[in-house]
Amino acid sequence: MRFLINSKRFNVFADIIFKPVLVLSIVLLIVGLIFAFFLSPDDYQQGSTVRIMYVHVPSAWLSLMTYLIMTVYSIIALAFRMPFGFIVNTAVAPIGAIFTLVCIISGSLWGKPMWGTWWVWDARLTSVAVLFIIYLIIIFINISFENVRVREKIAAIFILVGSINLPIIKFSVDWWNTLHQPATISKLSKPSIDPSMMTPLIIMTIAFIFIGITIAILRIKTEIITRENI
Amino acid sequence: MIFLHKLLNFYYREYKLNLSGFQDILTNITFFFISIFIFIFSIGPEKETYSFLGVGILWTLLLLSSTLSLRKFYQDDFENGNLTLLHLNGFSFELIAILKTFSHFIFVQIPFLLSIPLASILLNVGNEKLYRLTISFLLGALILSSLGSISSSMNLLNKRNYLLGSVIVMIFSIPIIIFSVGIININENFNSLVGILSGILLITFAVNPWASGACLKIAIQNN
Amino acid sequence: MIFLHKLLNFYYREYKLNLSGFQDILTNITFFFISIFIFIFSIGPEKETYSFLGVGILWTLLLLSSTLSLRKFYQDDFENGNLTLLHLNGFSFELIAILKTFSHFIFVQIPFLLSIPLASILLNVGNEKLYRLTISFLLGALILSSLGSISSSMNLLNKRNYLLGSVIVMIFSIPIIIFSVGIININENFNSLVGILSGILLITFAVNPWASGACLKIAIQNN
Amino acid sequence: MLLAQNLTLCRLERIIFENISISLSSGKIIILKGKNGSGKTTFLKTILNLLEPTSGTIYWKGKLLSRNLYDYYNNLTYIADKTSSIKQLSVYENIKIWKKIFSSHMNYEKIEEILSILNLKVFLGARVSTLSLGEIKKLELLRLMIENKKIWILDEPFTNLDMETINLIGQTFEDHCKNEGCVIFSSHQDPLIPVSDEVNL
Amino acid sequence: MLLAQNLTLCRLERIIFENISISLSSGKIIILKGKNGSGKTTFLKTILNLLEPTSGTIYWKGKLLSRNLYDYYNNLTYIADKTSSIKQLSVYENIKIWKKIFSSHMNYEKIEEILSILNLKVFLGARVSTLSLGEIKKLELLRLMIENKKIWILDEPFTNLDMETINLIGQTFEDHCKNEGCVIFSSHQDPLIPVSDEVNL
Ligand code: HEM
Ligand SMILES: Nc1ncnc2c1ncn2[C@@H]1O[C@H](COP(=O)(O)OP(=O)(O)OP(=O)(O)O)[C@@H](O)[C@H]1O
Ligand SMILES: Nc1ncnc2c1ncn2[C@@H]1O[C@H](COP(=O)(O)OP(=O)(O)OP(=O)(O)O)[C@@H](O)[C@H]1O
Ligand SMILES: [Mg+2]
Ligand SMILES: [Mg+2]
Repeated sequence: MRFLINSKRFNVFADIIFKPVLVLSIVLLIVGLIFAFFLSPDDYQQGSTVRIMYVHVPSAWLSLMTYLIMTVYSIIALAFRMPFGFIVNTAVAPIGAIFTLVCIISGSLWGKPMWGTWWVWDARLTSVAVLFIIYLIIIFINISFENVRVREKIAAIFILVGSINLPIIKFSVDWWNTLHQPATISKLSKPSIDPSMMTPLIIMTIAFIFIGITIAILRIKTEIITRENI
Repeated sequence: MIFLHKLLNFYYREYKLNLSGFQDILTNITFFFISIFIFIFSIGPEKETYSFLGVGILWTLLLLSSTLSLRKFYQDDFENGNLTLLHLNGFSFELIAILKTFSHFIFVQIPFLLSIPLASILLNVGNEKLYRLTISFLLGALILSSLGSISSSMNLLNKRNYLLGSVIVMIFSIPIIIFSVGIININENFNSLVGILSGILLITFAVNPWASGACLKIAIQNN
Repeated sequence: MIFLHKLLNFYYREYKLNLSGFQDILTNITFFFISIFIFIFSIGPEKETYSFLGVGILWTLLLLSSTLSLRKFYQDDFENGNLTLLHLNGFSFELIAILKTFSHFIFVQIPFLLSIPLASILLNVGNEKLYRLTISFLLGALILSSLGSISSSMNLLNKRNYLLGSVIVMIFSIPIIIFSVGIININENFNSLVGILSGILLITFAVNPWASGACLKIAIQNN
Repeated sequence: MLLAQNLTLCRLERIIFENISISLSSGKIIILKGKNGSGKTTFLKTILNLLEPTSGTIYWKGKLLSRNLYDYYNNLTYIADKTSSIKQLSVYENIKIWKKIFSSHMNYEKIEEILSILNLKVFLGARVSTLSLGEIKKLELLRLMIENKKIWILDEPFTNLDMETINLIGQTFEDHCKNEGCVIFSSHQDPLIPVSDEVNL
Repeated sequence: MLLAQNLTLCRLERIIFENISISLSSGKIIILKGKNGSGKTTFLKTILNLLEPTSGTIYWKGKLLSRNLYDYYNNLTYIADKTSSIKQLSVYENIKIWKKIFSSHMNYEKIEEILSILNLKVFLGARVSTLSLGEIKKLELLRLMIENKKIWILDEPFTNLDMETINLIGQTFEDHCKNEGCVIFSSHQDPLIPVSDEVNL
């Protein structure tokens, strides 16, 4: 598992797995889309808009997961002085931002038919919007500071402080009585969720994960190279 | 042709000074959205209020953002001698004032204007209002830029008290804001608002090169 | 004793830099009130709304106005070499950070705090709320000054994107604003608010000298 | 071409300089000498029409300067005592801005050549604020070449420069004079380069 | 007192200076010579502990500099290449601030005396930004007197000054050395004043 914390090992490992991962992500995405659009039923309540879920939920999960990864790497990098953590953070932030953006956009598209409005200021939506802005700030920090050594530390500390937002997002629906998703949540949490909806959701989630990994590998490798040249 | 060329070159310079790339525009826009967030967090999330408050919040932010950037208007170029340099290269003070005003509009106000559609979704400002809001903002932002030019060139004469300029801008913009917000919310008389705003705009446009130019000239003499 | 003397001298300098007279304090306060007026005008004259919205508006203005002054925090002293001068005269970077933070509090925030009673009359904030508002502002303003110190010392390392510092401060102040406004309006749990705010204050106080000091040091090295 | 007659300037009731006349024509290098505070910078600003003289007149090509300002400005380069390059941008970006603002036709090969003579080529991508003071001054003097005008008006061009660069610049002045140009500059030291005329303030 | 051994400093992989040693003891005037960009300013900042040398060590009174920093800073005055007076305040206000910050015991009569030697007394109430560059530099050098420390570290103290003032300052350096003080300064020209040691960068 050394490849997770060491850039040389990572490079070796990444070269091995890159092609399979790329292929897998394409295949899974196609399969998932086919399932989502053709092989899953309309919801009896929501009609065909329920299909937005197959984009919305995976991207939401991944936006959180990406941030979690960044938090872990920040701790590793700061506490154990492992610069690879900074590299991962720099590389992965835009990916997380894009997932968050996809989550917000798909959520809004879903919200218009469901709630009759694009946006409301309930706890979950607001905290996700804050997450998006935090991602943006991390990216700005990475772009606009000149001194690499300084900026990666600033970014890592910022990530750590910003991670307070994660539990807020995750549990906002439980803690506060919010508009977000009363219907589907109870539906999904039923032990007997309709497998015809569960399967595409899972496939899409795995596809999203693999897409994320593909981009991450590319970005981490370029980041390693640019740092070697400084 | 040569004149046009000169203008383009001026704006190339302004672009380099104001934005080191797309990320700066994004930071600007982010700043606006966070400000909106702050309002929402501090005022509370009741959505019905916003369809009414939204217009006011957006106006206040427009005002604050143009005040925020007033210091950069002429100050930097004045202090490092670039204003003199431009003048010696055939840009009269009046022309500099006009160009700088538009540059403020383009590089400070436009990013804000661009984010209005999205902001009005967030603030639940309805579609009909959005149209009127945009038009009046376009005019209002130009007015604010002209006022900003006048007051920040005045600030060059007055080395200590940099806030004075901002205060002048704000005092002058109070009537404009009252008019605009009122009429946009009331849903009537929109054409008369456009008329009034255009009138004010024309006046400030006429006064600006003359007033700012004079201030710039005196400032350079006394430096 | 010598140390105290040194502190007093530092603040003499800050005083000279920030306010060369009473007139500047006045300008500062005017600025604040004009913002409030603009708010009132832009939202409309419904009095009942304000007694509830007032707290939020005041908090937002406090935040925005302290963001407004962030650029002046270290920038000028850094650029003309006075930061180095102070350091070479026995002010460690950490000490400079602490002193500057308080100086921001004294010369930028205090004028606002002084004007709160009047502002709360304008905004129809009740008397009982006023007391709680003032206490929480005192703490909140100190927190904002510390955050401002951190982010504007960070901005010295970042030559281009000057808004980034403000954006960072604003993001961090969101939770503070939510807590404060919420609890002040709800009328309960005021002691717990004071507790939370004091906790945050202590944390930022502990982090500030360390973080700002490191940034100042690196900034001077790279200059 | 440029003729200043009996210029006097008072500031806050204080006479800064009195009855100074100069005549600048092509091929001439004039040095303006004087102690600190004797009014060199003020004088240069006066003949640039940035300040109004209390008395005296300035002519450009036989006409009153203020009547012929546009043509005059088209023909001169002014290098002030403070440098005007923008500190937060890179050397290259500054040069590009200058090229645009001054509508210069000089191509980049030529500029790079000059930069390498001035030992500045390695700094093309560096932010100006990381250069040494002398390097910033040299960059500023590059404007003489980029603008490529006839009259050079320089305020203390040699501060912060080492002897090698000063000689190089003296050389440049002479070349410029051979090409029908003319130079007026101020200095509080002995002229370190050959000049044709000396005005004492 | 101050001993720097084999200092080397690299910046962005570029060696700015290499293996420079100096030893500063009371009564010495050291000049640091070098062309533009040879690293004079950087060297001075290094011995001020503002920059960390890539290799080499600095001792102050026999101890490692970083161990004894407070005492060191208590004994030195640094005049940078850029002036540090606050432009929007008056000369008098600046002096007052300096007096306070440096806890100086020099009384105002003495200061006015020095100011009148420097021809600055009439400007006591003037805003610094209206002074000429040379006058601003002279004002800056006044700090040597106000701070009244043992070690003077000066970065290009003579730029913008006329010969008269330069000689005056040379005289001041010598007086200072007679009083057990010592001076190190940088310059890209020949030393215009007598020095006891020369370091070439
Ligand atoms: C812009 C608006 C929206 C945003 C920012 C948003 C955000 C999120 C986030 C962050 C999650 C993941 C939470 C977790 O992992 O516990 C999530 C899950 C979910 N969202 Fe949304 N959402 C939005 C709109 C909607 C709408 C309109 C619906 C449907 C009516 C919806 C339905 C769901 C469902 C079903 C889940 C999965 C719940 C779970 O398994 O925990 N969302 N959303
Ligand atoms: N912050 C920095 N980052 C990178 N390079 C720098 C930085 N500061 C200075 N340099 C480079 O270091 C070299 C030495 O600079 P320094 O200012 O010490 O020169 P100097 O001898 O004082 O020159 P001058 O006589 O022109 O003042 C220069 O080439 C400069 O470009
Ligand atoms: N804006 C101003 N207002 C009032 N007095 C001024 C102003 N600018 C300059 N002066 C005064 O005019 C005198 C001449 O200044 P000037 O800058 O021309 O001197 P200089 O010959 O260039 O000196 P140096 O060699 O130091 O550059 C100085 O005594 C200065 O104090
Ligand atoms: Mg001068
Ligand atoms: Mg130097």
